[in-house]
Amino acid sequence: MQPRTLIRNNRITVFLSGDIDHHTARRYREYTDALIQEKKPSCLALDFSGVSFMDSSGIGLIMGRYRMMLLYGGKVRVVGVPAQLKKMMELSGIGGLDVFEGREISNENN
Amino acid sequence: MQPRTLIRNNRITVFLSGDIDHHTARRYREYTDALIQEKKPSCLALDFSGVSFMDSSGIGLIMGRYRMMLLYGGKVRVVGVPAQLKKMMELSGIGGLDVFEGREISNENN
Amino acid sequence: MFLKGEKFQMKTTNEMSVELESRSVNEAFARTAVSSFVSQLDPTISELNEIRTAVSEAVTNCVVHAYRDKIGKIYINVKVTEPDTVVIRIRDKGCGIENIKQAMEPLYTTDPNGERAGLGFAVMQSFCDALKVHSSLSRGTTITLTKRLSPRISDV
Amino acid sequence: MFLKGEKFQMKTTNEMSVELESRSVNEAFARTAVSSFVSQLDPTISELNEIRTAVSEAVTNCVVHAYRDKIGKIYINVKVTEPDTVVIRIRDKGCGIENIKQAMEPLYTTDPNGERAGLGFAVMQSFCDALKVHSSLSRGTTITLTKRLSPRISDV
Ligand SMILES: Nc1ncnc2c1ncn2[C@@H]1O[C@H](COP(=O)(O)OP(=O)(O)O)[C@@H](O)[C@H]1O
Ligand SMILES: Nc1ncnc2c1ncn2[C@@H]1O[C@H](COP(=O)(O)OP(=O)(O)O)[C@@H](O)[C@H]1O
Repeated sequence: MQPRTLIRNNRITVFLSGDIDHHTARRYREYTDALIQEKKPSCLALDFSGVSFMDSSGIGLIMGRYRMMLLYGGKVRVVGVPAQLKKMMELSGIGGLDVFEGREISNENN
Repeated sequence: MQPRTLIRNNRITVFLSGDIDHHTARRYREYTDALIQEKKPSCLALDFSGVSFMDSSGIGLIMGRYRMMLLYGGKVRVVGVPAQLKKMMELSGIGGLDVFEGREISNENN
Repeated sequence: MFLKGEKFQMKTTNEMSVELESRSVNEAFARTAVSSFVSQLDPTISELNEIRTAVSEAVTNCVVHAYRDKIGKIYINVKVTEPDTVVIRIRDKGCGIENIKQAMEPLYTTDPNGERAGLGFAVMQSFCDALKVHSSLSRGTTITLTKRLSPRISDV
Repeated sequence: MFLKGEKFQMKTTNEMSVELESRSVNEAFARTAVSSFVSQLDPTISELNEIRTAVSEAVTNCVVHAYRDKIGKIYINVKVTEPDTVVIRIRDKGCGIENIKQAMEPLYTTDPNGERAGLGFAVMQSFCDALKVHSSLSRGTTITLTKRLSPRISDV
């Protein structure tokens, strides 16, 4: 079973779901990297709206794709972050990579 | 927190919910027995529609209340049995006590 | 999920053990722990419910019968083997069972309060494919439950 | 739930231990087992999520770092004390950590594939009230996480 994926123009959106940990991240990584290599999109969007749990492996997943997309001259977008993942996203400092679209991670609940 | 309870004429309905095991059955038993002793109803209905899990402690709960209601000249009714509890109810043989109202336990899915 | 080659890699036996105290609050924990571990074999909801129920019976027997009003240890071991085998061992160091044959008869119970239905063994037997009972007086009891899961449509 | 006197009876420490293999499929099992056991203290959803996350980090470290590509045993012990204290110990017999201070620095990782974020310890620290790391080279590592739950409105 492959994760739901949306390919539009030069943007690929991969919808993550369930628990993201070291075990499940590997599958997303392999799937996403094959897709990047094949399609060479200018933007890879990772949609976290279906994610119920995530540990720092999810951050590693984002950072790894970020580095890979840099190689191809593209960028990464992190969208649909659910409330329960905000603490993890903030702690990680990946906001500094400018991967959040619009007000994905606001400081409202700090 | 007390279980939802409906008292109408001579019939008391206690709504069980969540998991029924040896640990939680004790609380239902003590609550129900106090109620029987206070109200002396002619019928005690146990509604299982909110029960997600039940082991044989649930059967013990029914049989214990059955014996107690016999003492008071009343009867016990078991209602709202969810699909996942049917196997347990059938295996127990409590159908022989005539506690099921109408077609609560049918043989459809045997 | 969506990785080729994964199936081969998974064809191993995975094993875990839990040690818990014979408190009634732990009955729910025991069945959750076992069913969470078994989930990796992708059982159906009703298979998982049967496993949960059988475990609940065996663990409750340790709480109610083996240790009665004392707190003792309950040892659970679960082995899952791809694609479909689950073996669960539940062990106590309690009073033991004098007459196993009699104990296994449906409706037989030594509970003096009339709150046990005497159906624990009957449920384990009917919800699993095999049930083994090993017991020695004042040394303890070991229950071994074996459950074979039905073939599932794999989505790789 | 709805029983008076229950609170007093529950004011004890309850304890459990799990032993599992360092397979990545067990990471989910480990956090479910711990969070299911901790549930008896009636934590909030977000407290439970924090505990689950910290456990996931510590267990993943055993899988990824302590045993690398070998399968070893991971030992988890959880103690809950009414009304609000959770102590979780996660132990491996793997390679050990050479420089604990450095290992605990955010973003520091020895992972050669660049897939680890180097945030495991940072997460454990920020999601728990106390973190203790004990390690000796080629003998193993023990992580102790302590979490105090916020006072809840009891409904008795
Ligand atoms: N682990 C155990 N240790 C000691 N005695 C046990 C154990 N399990 C079962 N028994 C004995 O076997 C009897 C039948 O068990 P079971 O069929 O589970 O019914 P129940 O638990 O309702 O009594 C019990 O009443 C008890 O005397
Ligand atoms: N249980 C362990 N056994 C051996 N080394 C460990 C263990 N846990 C952590 N480490 C070391 O500490 C480093 C930092 O750990 P951590 O903060 O969790 O980040 P990450 O897991 O992303 O590398 C790891 O890269 C590893 O070198």
